[in-house]
Amino acid sequence: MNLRATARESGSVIVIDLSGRITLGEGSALLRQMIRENLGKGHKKIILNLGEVNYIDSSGIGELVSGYTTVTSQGGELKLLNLTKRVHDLLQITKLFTVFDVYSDERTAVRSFQ
Amino acid sequence: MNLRATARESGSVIVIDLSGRITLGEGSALLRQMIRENLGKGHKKIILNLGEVNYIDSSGIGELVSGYTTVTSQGGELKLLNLTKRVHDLLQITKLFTVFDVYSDERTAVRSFQ
Amino acid sequence: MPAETKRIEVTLETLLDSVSLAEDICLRIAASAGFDEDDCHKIGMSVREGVINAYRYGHDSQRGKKIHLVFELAPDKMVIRVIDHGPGFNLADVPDPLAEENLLKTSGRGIFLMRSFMDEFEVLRRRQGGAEVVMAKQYPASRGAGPGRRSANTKEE
Amino acid sequence: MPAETKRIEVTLETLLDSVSLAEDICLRIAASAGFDEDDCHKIGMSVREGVINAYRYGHDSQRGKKIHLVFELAPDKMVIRVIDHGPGFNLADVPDPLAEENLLKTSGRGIFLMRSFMDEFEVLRRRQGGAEVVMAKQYPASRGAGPGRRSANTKEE
Ligand SMILES: Nc1ncnc2c1ncn2[C@@H]1O[C@H](COP(=O)(O)OP(=O)(O)O)[C@@H](O)[C@H]1O
Ligand SMILES: Nc1ncnc2c1ncn2[C@@H]1O[C@H](COP(=O)(O)OP(=O)(O)O)[C@@H](O)[C@H]1O
Repeated sequence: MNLRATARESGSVIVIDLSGRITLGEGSALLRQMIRENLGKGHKKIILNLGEVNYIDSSGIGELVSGYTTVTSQGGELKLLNLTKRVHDLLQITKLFTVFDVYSDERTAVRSFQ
Repeated sequence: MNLRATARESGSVIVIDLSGRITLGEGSALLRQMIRENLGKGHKKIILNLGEVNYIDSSGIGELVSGYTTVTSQGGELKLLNLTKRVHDLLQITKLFTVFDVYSDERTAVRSFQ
Repeated sequence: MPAETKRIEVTLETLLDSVSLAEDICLRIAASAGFDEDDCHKIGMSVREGVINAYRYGHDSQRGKKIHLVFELAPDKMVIRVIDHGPGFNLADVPDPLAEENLLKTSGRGIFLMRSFMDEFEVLRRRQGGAEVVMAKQYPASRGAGPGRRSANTKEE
Repeated sequence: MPAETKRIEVTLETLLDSVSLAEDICLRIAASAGFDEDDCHKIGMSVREGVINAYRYGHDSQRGKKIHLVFELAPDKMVIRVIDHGPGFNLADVPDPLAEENLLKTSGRGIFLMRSFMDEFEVLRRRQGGAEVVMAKQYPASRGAGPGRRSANTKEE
Protein backbone atom coordinates (compact mmCIF):
# COMPACT_ATOMS: atom_id res chain seq x y z
CA MET A 1 0.00 0.00 0.00
CA ASN A 2 2.79 2.42 0.81
CA LEU A 3 6.08 3.07 -0.93
CA ARG A 4 8.70 0.50 -1.92
CA ALA A 5 11.92 1.48 -3.61
CA THR A 6 14.79 -0.51 -5.08
CA ALA A 7 17.78 0.84 -6.94
CA ARG A 8 19.61 -0.93 -9.76
CA GLU A 9 22.37 0.05 -12.15
CA SER A 10 21.96 0.24 -15.89
CA GLY A 11 25.43 1.09 -17.18
CA SER A 12 26.38 4.35 -15.53
CA VAL A 13 22.75 5.19 -14.75
CA ILE A 14 20.88 4.36 -11.55
CA VAL A 15 17.26 3.33 -12.00
CA ILE A 16 15.16 3.59 -8.86
CA ASP A 17 12.02 1.47 -9.18
CA LEU A 18 9.27 2.87 -7.02
CA SER A 19 5.93 1.31 -6.28
CA GLY A 20 3.07 2.48 -4.12
CA ARG A 21 2.32 5.96 -2.84
CA ILE A 22 4.64 8.95 -2.55
CA THR A 23 2.88 10.92 0.15
CA LEU A 24 3.55 12.98 3.25
CA GLY A 25 5.58 11.08 5.81
CA GLU A 26 7.44 7.88 5.14
CA GLY A 27 6.76 7.76 1.41
CA SER A 28 8.33 11.14 0.75
CA ALA A 29 11.11 10.43 3.25
CA LEU A 30 12.03 7.17 1.54
CA LEU A 31 12.29 8.82 -1.86
CA ARG A 32 14.50 11.55 -0.44
CA GLN A 33 16.72 8.99 1.27
CA MET A 34 17.13 6.92 -1.91
CA ILE A 35 18.15 9.96 -3.93
CA ARG A 36 20.59 11.15 -1.25
CA GLU A 37 22.15 7.72 -0.85
CA ASN A 38 22.81 7.46 -4.55
CA LEU A 39 24.18 10.98 -4.80
CA GLY A 40 26.40 10.17 -1.80
CA LYS A 41 27.86 7.22 -3.71
CA GLY A 42 28.64 9.53 -6.59
CA HIS A 43 25.76 8.39 -8.83
CA LYS A 44 24.52 11.52 -10.53
CA LYS A 45 22.51 10.02 -13.37
CA ILE A 46 19.25 8.97 -11.84
CA ILE A 47 16.01 7.67 -13.31
CA LEU A 48 12.92 7.38 -11.15
CA ASN A 49 10.73 4.61 -12.52
CA LEU A 50 7.22 5.62 -11.47
CA GLY A 51 5.44 2.84 -13.39
CA GLU A 52 3.98 1.40 -10.20
CA VAL A 53 3.27 4.69 -8.47
CA ASN A 54 -0.44 5.38 -8.54
CA TYR A 55 -0.63 8.14 -5.98
CA ILE A 56 1.42 11.27 -5.30
CA ASP A 57 0.20 14.07 -3.05
CA SER A 58 1.50 17.65 -2.83
CA SER A 59 4.21 16.53 -0.47
CA GLY A 60 5.29 13.84 -2.93
CA ILE A 61 5.35 16.37 -5.76
CA GLY A 62 7.48 18.58 -3.54
CA GLU A 63 9.84 15.67 -3.00
CA LEU A 64 10.16 15.06 -6.74
CA VAL A 65 10.97 18.73 -7.29
CA SER A 66 13.40 18.68 -4.39
CA GLY A 67 15.12 15.60 -5.81
CA TYR A 68 15.31 17.28 -9.19
CA THR A 69 16.89 20.50 -7.91
CA THR A 70 19.28 18.67 -5.56
CA VAL A 71 20.59 16.36 -8.28
CA THR A 72 20.83 19.21 -10.79
CA SER A 73 22.68 21.45 -8.35
CA GLN A 74 25.31 18.73 -7.97
CA GLY A 75 25.81 18.59 -11.70
CA GLY A 76 23.67 15.48 -12.15
CA GLU A 77 20.42 14.72 -13.92
CA LEU A 78 17.15 13.27 -12.62
CA LYS A 79 14.67 11.89 -15.11
CA LEU A 80 11.27 10.28 -14.82
CA LEU A 81 10.16 7.03 -16.41
CA ASN A 82 6.74 5.42 -16.95
CA LEU A 83 4.17 7.80 -15.53
CA THR A 84 0.78 6.36 -14.65
CA LYS A 85 -2.15 8.38 -15.94
CA ARG A 86 -2.77 9.90 -12.53
CA VAL A 87 0.81 11.01 -12.03
CA HIS A 88 0.96 12.28 -15.60
CA ASP A 89 -2.16 14.38 -15.07
CA LEU A 90 -0.80 15.69 -11.77
CA LEU A 91 2.44 16.85 -13.36
CA GLN A 92 0.47 18.33 -16.22
CA ILE A 93 -1.82 20.49 -14.10
CA THR A 94 1.05 21.64 -11.88
CA LYS A 95 3.04 22.55 -15.02
CA LEU A 96 5.89 20.29 -13.94
CA PHE A 97 5.53 18.02 -16.94
CA THR A 98 7.68 20.41 -18.95
CA VAL A 99 10.22 20.82 -16.15
CA PHE A 100 11.03 17.12 -15.87
CA ASP A 101 12.52 14.99 -18.59
CA VAL A 102 9.90 12.26 -18.92
CA TYR A 103 10.28 8.91 -20.73
CA SER A 104 8.01 5.99 -21.41
CA ASP A 105 10.76 3.64 -22.52
CA GLU A 106 13.62 2.67 -20.24
CA ARG A 107 16.25 2.18 -22.95
CA THR A 108 15.56 5.60 -24.39
CA ALA A 109 15.68 7.10 -20.91
CA VAL A 110 19.04 5.45 -20.15
CA ARG A 111 20.51 6.46 -23.49
CA SER A 112 19.37 10.06 -23.05
CA PHE A 113 22.16 10.63 -20.52
CA GLN A 114 24.67 9.76 -23.37
CA MET B 1 -20.62 -7.06 -1.31
CA ASN B 2 -24.24 -7.49 -0.32
CA LEU B 3 -26.61 -10.41 -0.70
CA ARG B 4 -27.41 -12.37 -3.84
CA ALA B 5 -29.85 -15.22 -3.87
CA THR B 6 -30.89 -17.73 -6.51
CA ALA B 7 -33.24 -20.66 -6.09
CA ARG B 8 -32.99 -23.97 -7.92
CA GLU B 9 -34.82 -27.27 -7.69
CA SER B 10 -33.16 -30.52 -6.74
CA GLY B 11 -35.93 -33.10 -7.00
CA SER B 12 -38.67 -31.97 -4.67
CA VAL B 13 -36.26 -29.83 -2.70
CA ILE B 14 -35.55 -26.13 -3.27
CA VAL B 15 -31.95 -25.07 -2.80
CA ILE B 16 -31.45 -21.35 -2.30
CA ASP B 17 -27.86 -20.37 -3.00
CA LEU B 18 -26.94 -17.28 -1.06
CA SER B 19 -23.78 -15.25 -1.35
CA GLY B 20 -22.66 -12.11 0.42
CA ARG B 21 -23.93 -10.66 3.67
CA ILE B 22 -27.18 -11.32 5.48
CA THR B 23 -27.50 -8.14 7.50
CA LEU B 24 -30.06 -5.59 8.63
CA GLY B 25 -31.91 -4.06 5.73
CA GLU B 26 -31.92 -5.43 2.22
CA GLY B 27 -29.92 -8.57 2.97
CA SER B 28 -32.38 -9.81 5.57
CA ALA B 29 -35.33 -8.65 3.49
CA LEU B 30 -34.14 -10.57 0.44
CA LEU B 31 -33.78 -13.79 2.41
CA ARG B 32 -37.28 -13.39 3.84
CA GLN B 33 -38.72 -12.73 0.40
CA MET B 34 -37.04 -15.79 -1.12
CA ILE B 35 -38.38 -18.06 1.61
CA ARG B 36 -41.88 -16.59 1.35
CA GLU B 37 -41.92 -16.86 -2.42
CA ASN B 38 -41.02 -20.51 -2.30
CA LEU B 39 -43.49 -21.30 0.43
CA GLY B 40 -46.11 -19.45 -1.60
CA LYS B 41 -45.44 -21.79 -4.53
CA GLY B 42 -45.95 -24.75 -2.24
CA HIS B 43 -42.27 -25.62 -1.84
CA LYS B 44 -41.87 -26.68 1.75
CA LYS B 45 -38.53 -28.47 1.60
CA ILE B 46 -35.96 -25.73 1.59
CA ILE B 47 -32.18 -25.77 1.85
CA LEU B 48 -30.28 -22.53 2.38
CA ASN B 49 -26.82 -22.90 0.89
CA LEU B 50 -24.69 -20.51 2.95
CA GLY B 51 -21.37 -21.54 1.40
CA GLU B 52 -20.74 -18.04 0.09
CA VAL B 53 -22.13 -16.16 3.07
CA ASN B 54 -19.29 -14.74 5.11
CA TYR B 55 -21.20 -12.31 7.26
CA ILE B 56 -24.42 -12.52 9.24
CA ASP B 57 -25.36 -9.97 11.90
CA SER B 58 -27.98 -10.30 14.65
CA SER B 59 -30.68 -9.24 12.23
CA GLY B 60 -29.58 -11.94 9.78
CA ILE B 61 -29.61 -14.55 12.53
CA GLY B 62 -33.12 -13.39 13.41
CA GLU B 63 -34.11 -13.84 9.78
CA LEU B 64 -32.75 -17.40 9.70
CA VAL B 65 -34.70 -18.22 12.84
CA SER B 66 -37.79 -16.56 11.44
CA GLY B 67 -37.44 -18.57 8.22
CA TYR B 68 -37.03 -21.74 10.21
CA THR B 69 -40.12 -21.20 12.35
CA THR B 70 -42.24 -20.03 9.41
CA VAL B 71 -41.39 -23.04 7.26
CA THR B 72 -41.81 -25.43 10.19
CA SER B 73 -45.19 -23.95 11.14
CA GLN B 74 -46.40 -24.67 7.61
CA GLY B 75 -45.39 -28.27 7.91
CA GLY B 76 -42.18 -27.82 5.95
CA GLU B 77 -38.51 -28.13 6.74
CA LEU B 78 -35.66 -25.60 6.43
CA LYS B 79 -32.11 -26.89 6.51
CA LEU B 80 -28.71 -25.22 6.26
CA LEU B 81 -25.89 -26.22 3.96
CA ASN B 82 -22.18 -25.33 3.85
CA LEU B 83 -21.53 -23.00 6.74
CA THR B 84 -18.44 -20.83 6.54
CA LYS B 85 -16.32 -20.81 9.68
CA ARG B 86 -17.70 -17.44 10.73
CA VAL B 87 -21.32 -18.44 10.35
CA HIS B 88 -20.63 -21.77 12.02
CA ASP B 89 -19.07 -20.02 15.02
CA LEU B 90 -21.96 -17.57 15.18
CA LEU B 91 -24.56 -20.33 15.29
CA GLN B 92 -22.46 -22.15 17.85
CA ILE B 93 -22.20 -19.28 20.34
CA THR B 94 -25.89 -18.41 19.94
CA LYS B 95 -26.77 -22.10 20.56
CA LEU B 96 -28.62 -22.25 17.24
CA PHE B 97 -26.31 -24.85 15.78
CA THR B 98 -28.32 -27.56 17.48
CA VAL B 99 -31.64 -26.02 16.47
CA PHE B 100 -30.92 -26.10 12.76
CA ASP B 101 -30.30 -29.18 10.69
CA VAL B 102 -26.88 -28.44 9.22
CA TYR B 103 -25.16 -30.23 6.33
CA SER B 104 -21.83 -29.94 4.63
CA ASP B 105 -22.76 -32.07 1.62
CA GLU B 106 -25.60 -31.14 -0.69
CA ARG B 107 -26.57 -34.71 -1.68
CA THR B 108 -26.85 -35.72 1.94
CA ALA B 109 -28.85 -32.59 2.69
CA VAL B 110 -31.27 -33.24 -0.19
CA ARG B 111 -31.68 -36.91 0.74
CA SER B 112 -32.37 -36.05 4.36
CA PHE B 113 -35.87 -34.87 3.42
CA GLN B 114 -36.58 -38.47 2.09
CA MET C 1 -1.05 7.81 29.76
CA PRO C 2 -3.92 9.96 28.48
CA ALA C 3 -1.48 11.75 26.19
CA GLU C 4 -0.80 8.36 24.62
CA THR C 5 -4.44 7.64 23.87
CA LYS C 6 -5.50 8.44 20.35
CA ARG C 7 -9.09 9.61 20.11
CA ILE C 8 -11.38 9.75 17.09
CA GLU C 9 -14.97 10.97 17.25
CA VAL C 10 -17.66 10.45 14.66
CA THR C 11 -21.18 11.83 14.62
CA LEU C 12 -23.79 10.22 12.39
CA GLU C 13 -27.43 10.75 11.64
CA THR C 14 -30.01 8.16 12.59
CA LEU C 15 -30.10 6.45 9.22
CA LEU C 16 -29.76 2.87 8.08
CA ASP C 17 -26.72 3.91 6.01
CA SER C 18 -24.99 4.99 9.19
CA VAL C 19 -24.79 1.40 10.37
CA SER C 20 -22.41 0.23 7.66
CA LEU C 21 -20.55 3.52 7.61
CA ALA C 22 -19.87 3.21 11.34
CA GLU C 23 -18.70 -0.34 10.84
CA ASP C 24 -16.39 0.58 7.96
CA ILE C 25 -14.83 3.47 9.86
CA CYS C 26 -14.33 1.16 12.83
CA LEU C 27 -12.72 -1.49 10.61
CA ARG C 28 -10.27 1.05 9.28
CA ILE C 29 -9.29 2.17 12.77
CA ALA C 30 -9.08 -1.35 14.19
CA ALA C 31 -6.85 -2.48 11.32
CA SER C 32 -4.47 0.44 11.83
CA ALA C 33 -4.39 -0.40 15.55
CA GLY C 34 -2.95 -3.79 14.67
CA PHE C 35 -5.92 -6.15 15.05
CA ASP C 36 -5.98 -9.12 12.68
CA GLU C 37 -8.81 -9.76 10.25
CA ASP C 38 -10.79 -11.93 12.60
CA ASP C 39 -10.62 -9.45 15.48
CA CYS C 40 -11.45 -6.61 13.10
CA HIS C 41 -14.55 -8.53 12.05
CA LYS C 42 -15.62 -8.97 15.66
CA ILE C 43 -14.96 -5.36 16.58
CA GLY C 44 -16.68 -4.09 13.44
CA MET C 45 -19.74 -6.24 14.03
CA SER C 46 -19.94 -5.07 17.64
CA VAL C 47 -20.03 -1.47 16.48
CA ARG C 48 -22.60 -2.42 13.90
CA GLU C 49 -24.85 -3.97 16.56
CA GLY C 50 -24.37 -0.98 18.85
CA VAL C 51 -25.31 1.48 16.12
CA ILE C 52 -28.31 -0.61 15.06
CA ASN C 53 -29.60 -0.39 18.64
CA ALA C 54 -29.01 3.36 18.84
CA TYR C 55 -30.86 3.70 15.54
CA ARG C 56 -33.75 1.46 16.49
CA TYR C 57 -34.28 1.62 20.26
CA GLY C 58 -32.39 4.79 21.16
CA HIS C 59 -33.74 7.01 18.43
CA ASP C 60 -36.67 5.06 17.06
CA SER C 61 -35.38 5.87 13.55
CA GLN C 62 -35.77 9.61 14.13
CA ARG C 63 -33.22 10.86 11.68
CA GLY C 64 -32.50 14.20 13.32
CA LYS C 65 -31.07 12.61 16.45
CA LYS C 66 -27.32 12.14 16.38
CA ILE C 67 -25.43 8.94 17.08
CA HIS C 68 -21.95 9.53 18.48
CA LEU C 69 -19.06 7.15 18.21
CA VAL C 70 -15.84 7.55 20.12
CA PHE C 71 -12.83 5.39 19.31
CA GLU C 72 -10.00 5.51 21.80
CA LEU C 73 -6.72 3.80 21.09
CA ALA C 74 -5.39 3.41 24.62
CA PRO C 75 -1.94 1.94 25.21
CA ASP C 76 -3.29 -1.55 25.86
CA LYS C 77 -6.70 -1.69 24.20
CA MET C 78 -9.15 -0.13 21.82
CA VAL C 79 -12.16 1.39 23.55
CA ILE C 80 -15.35 2.17 21.62
CA ARG C 81 -18.32 4.16 22.81
CA VAL C 82 -21.66 4.25 21.03
CA ILE C 83 -23.76 7.06 22.43
CA ASP C 84 -27.38 7.92 21.70
CA HIS C 85 -29.95 10.41 22.98
CA GLY C 86 -32.73 7.94 23.63
CA PRO C 87 -34.34 6.69 26.85
CA GLY C 88 -31.36 4.54 27.87
CA PHE C 89 -31.75 1.04 29.29
CA ASN C 90 -30.50 -1.35 31.94
CA LEU C 91 -28.51 -4.39 30.98
CA ALA C 92 -30.22 -6.28 33.78
CA ASP C 93 -33.53 -5.96 31.91
CA VAL C 94 -32.19 -7.59 28.75
CA PRO C 95 -33.29 -11.23 28.44
CA ASP C 96 -30.68 -13.95 27.96
CA PRO C 97 -30.90 -15.09 24.33
CA LEU C 98 -29.39 -18.46 25.28
CA ALA C 99 -32.27 -19.31 27.62
CA GLU C 100 -34.32 -22.20 26.24
CA GLU C 101 -37.48 -20.09 25.90
CA ASN C 102 -35.61 -17.41 23.91
CA LEU C 103 -33.70 -19.63 21.48
CA LEU C 104 -36.29 -19.30 18.73
CA LYS C 105 -36.89 -15.58 19.19
CA THR C 106 -36.09 -13.58 16.09
CA SER C 107 -34.33 -10.84 18.03
CA GLY C 108 -32.43 -10.21 21.24
CA ARG C 109 -28.91 -11.27 20.22
CA GLY C 110 -27.20 -7.92 19.58
CA ILE C 111 -25.93 -7.26 23.07
CA PHE C 112 -24.99 -10.90 23.51
CA LEU C 113 -22.82 -10.69 20.39
CA MET C 114 -21.10 -7.47 21.49
CA ARG C 115 -20.36 -9.13 24.83
CA SER C 116 -19.02 -12.26 23.16
CA PHE C 117 -16.86 -10.43 20.67
CA MET C 118 -15.33 -7.79 22.95
CA ASP C 119 -13.26 -8.15 26.14
CA GLU C 120 -15.14 -5.51 28.08
CA PHE C 121 -18.73 -4.39 27.75
CA GLU C 122 -20.91 -2.12 29.81
CA VAL C 123 -23.84 0.21 29.35
CA LEU C 124 -23.92 3.60 31.03
CA ARG C 125 -26.90 5.87 31.39
CA ARG C 126 -26.04 9.42 30.46
CA ARG C 127 -27.02 12.26 32.73
CA GLN C 128 -28.64 14.08 29.82
CA GLY C 129 -30.48 10.85 29.02
CA GLY C 130 -29.45 8.27 26.47
CA ALA C 131 -27.43 5.09 26.45
CA GLU C 132 -23.65 4.94 26.30
CA VAL C 133 -22.44 1.51 25.29
CA VAL C 134 -18.75 1.12 26.18
CA MET C 135 -16.79 -1.79 24.83
CA ALA C 136 -13.10 -2.57 24.70
CA LYS C 137 -10.75 -5.09 23.17
CA GLN C 138 -7.11 -5.73 24.10
CA TYR C 139 -4.58 -5.46 21.32
CA PRO C 140 -3.20 -8.79 20.13
CA ALA C 141 0.04 -9.79 21.86
CA SER C 142 1.88 -9.99 18.54
CA ARG C 143 1.26 -6.38 17.80
CA GLY C 144 4.04 -4.64 19.75
CA ALA C 145 3.62 -1.66 22.04
CA GLY C 146 1.72 1.52 21.28
CA PRO C 147 -1.22 2.15 18.97
CA GLY C 148 -0.68 1.83 15.26
CA ARG C 149 2.78 0.29 15.64
CA ARG C 150 3.94 -1.76 12.71
CA SER C 151 7.11 -3.76 12.27
CA ALA C 152 10.09 -1.73 11.16
CA ASN C 153 11.18 -2.49 7.63
CA THR C 154 13.97 -0.68 5.92
CA LYS C 155 13.26 0.66 2.48
CA GLU C 156 9.59 0.13 2.87
CA GLU C 157 7.08 2.45 4.37
CA MET D 1 -33.95 20.55 1.29
CA PRO D 2 -31.93 20.52 4.51
CA ALA D 3 -33.83 17.45 5.65
CA GLU D 4 -32.47 15.75 2.55
CA THR D 5 -28.85 16.51 3.40
CA LYS D 6 -26.98 13.72 5.10
CA ARG D 7 -24.36 14.96 7.52
CA ILE D 8 -21.38 13.13 8.98
CA GLU D 9 -18.93 14.72 11.39
CA VAL D 10 -15.51 13.45 12.32
CA THR D 11 -13.10 14.85 14.91
CA LEU D 12 -9.46 13.86 14.76
CA GLU D 13 -6.35 14.66 16.72
CA THR D 14 -3.50 16.57 15.15
CA LEU D 15 -1.48 13.51 14.17
CA LEU D 16 0.12 12.34 10.95
CA ASP D 17 -2.07 9.22 11.11
CA SER D 18 -5.16 11.42 10.96
CA VAL D 19 -4.30 12.43 7.40
CA SER D 20 -4.81 8.98 5.89
CA LEU D 21 -7.68 8.18 8.21
CA ALA D 22 -9.50 11.32 7.08
CA GLU D 23 -8.86 10.39 3.47
CA ASP D 24 -10.10 6.82 3.93
CA ILE D 25 -13.27 7.92 5.69
CA CYS D 26 -13.87 10.42 2.91
CA LEU D 27 -13.31 7.76 0.24
CA ARG D 28 -15.89 5.55 1.88
CA ILE D 29 -18.46 8.34 1.98
CA ALA D 30 -17.73 9.54 -1.56
CA ALA D 31 -18.08 6.02 -2.94
CA SER D 32 -21.42 5.51 -1.23
CA ALA D 33 -22.54 8.86 -2.62
CA GLY D 34 -22.04 7.49 -6.12
CA PHE D 35 -18.76 9.05 -7.25
CA ASP D 36 -16.63 6.92 -9.55
CA GLU D 37 -13.10 5.85 -8.69
CA ASP D 38 -11.44 8.79 -10.34
CA ASP D 39 -13.66 11.36 -8.60
CA CYS D 40 -13.22 9.52 -5.30
CA HIS D 41 -9.47 9.82 -5.73
CA LYS D 42 -9.74 13.55 -6.35
CA ILE D 43 -12.09 14.13 -3.43
CA GLY D 44 -10.00 11.96 -1.12
CA MET D 45 -6.80 13.74 -2.07
CA SER D 46 -8.45 17.12 -1.52
CA VAL D 47 -9.40 16.09 2.01
CA ARG D 48 -5.91 14.77 2.52
CA GLU D 49 -4.41 18.12 1.50
CA GLY D 50 -6.85 20.03 3.68
CA VAL D 51 -6.05 17.90 6.73
CA ILE D 52 -2.30 18.15 6.10
CA ASN D 53 -2.65 21.95 6.18
CA ALA D 54 -4.72 21.89 9.37
CA TYR D 55 -2.08 19.61 10.90
CA ARG D 56 0.87 21.65 9.76
CA TYR D 57 -0.16 25.31 9.49
CA GLY D 58 -3.32 25.37 11.55
CA HIS D 59 -2.09 23.42 14.54
CA ASP D 60 1.67 23.36 14.03
CA SER D 61 1.57 19.63 14.87
CA GLN D 62 0.15 20.30 18.36
CA ARG D 63 -1.58 17.01 18.95
CA GLY D 64 -4.12 18.23 21.49
CA LYS D 65 -5.85 20.51 18.97
CA LYS D 66 -8.76 18.92 17.17
CA ILE D 67 -9.30 18.81 13.44
CA HIS D 68 -12.97 18.68 12.46
CA LEU D 69 -14.33 17.27 9.25
CA VAL D 70 -17.89 17.71 8.11
CA PHE D 71 -19.24 15.75 5.17
CA GLU D 72 -22.57 16.87 3.81
CA LEU D 73 -24.36 14.88 1.16
CA ALA D 74 -26.62 17.58 -0.26
CA PRO D 75 -29.14 16.72 -2.97
CA ASP D 76 -26.83 17.86 -5.77
CA LYS D 77 -23.31 17.72 -4.38
CA MET D 78 -20.99 16.54 -1.65
CA VAL D 79 -19.75 19.35 0.57
CA ILE D 80 -16.69 18.88 2.76
CA ARG D 81 -15.46 21.19 5.51
CA VAL D 82 -12.03 20.91 7.10
CA ILE D 83 -11.93 23.04 10.22
CA ASP D 84 -8.99 23.83 12.46
CA HIS D 85 -8.32 26.03 15.48
CA GLY D 86 -5.22 27.76 14.15
CA PRO D 87 -4.58 31.34 13.06
CA GLY D 88 -6.57 31.08 9.84
CA PHE D 89 -5.37 32.53 6.56
CA ASN D 90 -6.43 34.46 3.49
CA LEU D 91 -6.53 32.79 0.12
CA ALA D 92 -5.35 36.04 -1.43
CA ASP D 93 -2.03 35.66 0.38
CA VAL D 94 -1.32 32.23 -1.07
CA PRO D 95 1.19 32.41 -3.95
CA ASP D 96 0.28 30.91 -7.33
CA PRO D 97 2.26 27.67 -7.72
CA LEU D 98 2.02 27.93 -11.51
CA ALA D 99 3.90 31.24 -11.60
CA GLU D 100 7.30 30.84 -13.26
CA GLU D 101 9.18 31.78 -10.09
CA ASN D 102 7.30 29.21 -8.01
CA LEU D 103 7.50 26.23 -10.36
CA LEU D 104 10.55 24.76 -8.64
CA LYS D 105 9.39 25.41 -5.10
CA THR D 106 9.06 22.25 -3.04
CA SER D 107 5.76 23.29 -1.51
CA GLY D 108 2.71 25.45 -2.17
CA ARG D 109 0.60 23.10 -4.28
CA GLY D 110 -1.95 21.83 -1.76
CA ILE D 111 -4.58 24.50 -2.19
CA PHE D 112 -4.06 24.53 -5.93
CA LEU D 113 -4.79 20.79 -6.03
CA MET D 114 -7.94 21.11 -3.90
CA ARG D 115 -9.14 23.85 -6.24
CA SER D 116 -8.36 21.80 -9.32
CA PHE D 117 -9.99 18.63 -8.04
CA MET D 118 -13.18 20.10 -6.56
CA ASP D 119 -15.95 22.15 -8.17
CA GLU D 120 -16.17 24.70 -5.38
CA PHE D 121 -13.49 25.86 -2.98
CA GLU D 122 -13.36 28.62 -0.43
CA VAL D 123 -11.67 29.40 2.86
CA LEU D 124 -13.58 30.97 5.71
CA ARG D 125 -12.16 32.49 8.84
CA ARG D 126 -13.98 31.29 11.92
CA ARG D 127 -15.14 33.76 14.54
CA GLN D 128 -13.42 31.76 17.24
CA GLY D 129 -10.29 31.76 15.11
CA GLY D 130 -9.15 29.02 12.78
CA ALA D 131 -9.56 28.19 9.13
CA GLU D 132 -12.61 26.52 7.60
CA VAL D 133 -11.87 25.12 4.19
CA VAL D 134 -15.11 24.43 2.32
CA MET D 135 -15.08 22.40 -0.85
CA ALA D 136 -17.80 20.78 -2.89
CA LYS D 137 -18.18 18.43 -5.81
CA GLN D 138 -21.30 17.81 -7.90
CA TYR D 139 -22.48 14.25 -8.13
CA PRO D 140 -21.86 12.58 -11.49
CA ALA D 141 -24.80 12.83 -13.88
CA SER D 142 -25.01 9.05 -14.21
CA ARG D 143 -25.67 8.62 -10.52
CA GLY D 144 -29.41 9.23 -10.33
CA ALA D 145 -31.17 11.45 -7.83
CA GLY D 146 -30.58 11.59 -4.10
CA PRO D 147 -27.51 10.72 -2.07
CA GLY D 148 -26.39 7.12 -1.98
CA ARG D 149 -28.86 6.06 -4.66
CA ARG D 150 -27.93 2.92 -6.52
CA SER D 151 -29.64 1.27 -9.46
CA ALA D 152 -32.53 -0.96 -8.54
CA ASN D 153 -31.87 -4.62 -9.09
CA THR D 154 -34.32 -7.33 -8.24
CA LYS D 155 -33.00 -10.20 -6.21
CA GLU D 156 -29.85 -8.37 -5.38
CA GLU D 157 -29.21 -5.98 -2.56
N1 LIG E 1 -29.46 2.02 22.65
C1 LIG E 1 -30.51 1.46 23.26
N2 LIG E 1 -31.48 2.23 23.81
C2 LIG E 1 -32.55 1.67 24.44
N3 LIG E 1 -32.73 0.34 24.58
C3 LIG E 1 -31.80 -0.49 24.05
C4 LIG E 1 -30.65 0.02 23.39
N4 LIG E 1 -29.90 -1.03 23.00
C5 LIG E 1 -30.54 -2.13 23.40
N5 LIG E 1 -31.68 -1.82 24.04
C6 LIG E 1 -32.63 -2.77 24.64
O1 LIG E 1 -31.99 -4.01 24.79
C7 LIG E 1 -32.72 -5.04 24.11
C8 LIG E 1 -31.78 -6.09 23.58
O2 LIG E 1 -31.01 -5.59 22.52
P1 LIG E 1 -30.21 -6.57 21.59
O3 LIG E 1 -29.54 -7.59 22.43
O4 LIG E 1 -29.34 -5.76 20.71
O5 LIG E 1 -31.29 -7.36 20.76
P2 LIG E 1 -32.33 -6.83 19.66
O6 LIG E 1 -31.81 -5.52 19.17
O7 LIG E 1 -32.32 -7.88 18.62
O8 LIG E 1 -33.63 -6.73 20.39
C9 LIG E 1 -33.53 -4.33 23.07
O9 LIG E 1 -34.66 -5.05 22.71
C10 LIG E 1 -33.85 -3.00 23.76
O10 LIG E 1 -34.95 -3.15 24.59
N1 LIG F 1 -5.22 25.54 7.69
C1 LIG F 1 -4.35 26.55 7.47
N2 LIG F 1 -4.05 27.44 8.44
C2 LIG F 1 -3.16 28.43 8.22
N3 LIG F 1 -2.54 28.62 7.04
C3 LIG F 1 -2.80 27.78 6.04
C4 LIG F 1 -3.70 26.70 6.19
N4 LIG F 1 -3.77 26.05 5.01
C5 LIG F 1 -2.94 26.67 4.18
N5 LIG F 1 -2.34 27.73 4.78
C6 LIG F 1 -1.38 28.67 4.15
O1 LIG F 1 -1.48 28.54 2.75
C7 LIG F 1 -0.22 28.22 2.18
C8 LIG F 1 -0.37 27.36 0.97
O2 LIG F 1 -0.83 26.08 1.33
P1 LIG F 1 -0.74 24.91 0.28
O3 LIG F 1 -1.19 25.40 -1.04
O4 LIG F 1 -1.46 23.75 0.85
O5 LIG F 1 0.79 24.57 0.09
P2 LIG F 1 1.85 23.99 1.13
O6 LIG F 1 1.08 23.35 2.21
O7 LIG F 1 2.64 23.05 0.34
O8 LIG F 1 2.62 25.20 1.57
C9 LIG F 1 0.57 27.59 3.30
O9 LIG F 1 1.95 27.75 3.12
C10 LIG F 1 0.04 28.35 4.52
O10 LIG F 1 0.72 29.57 4.67
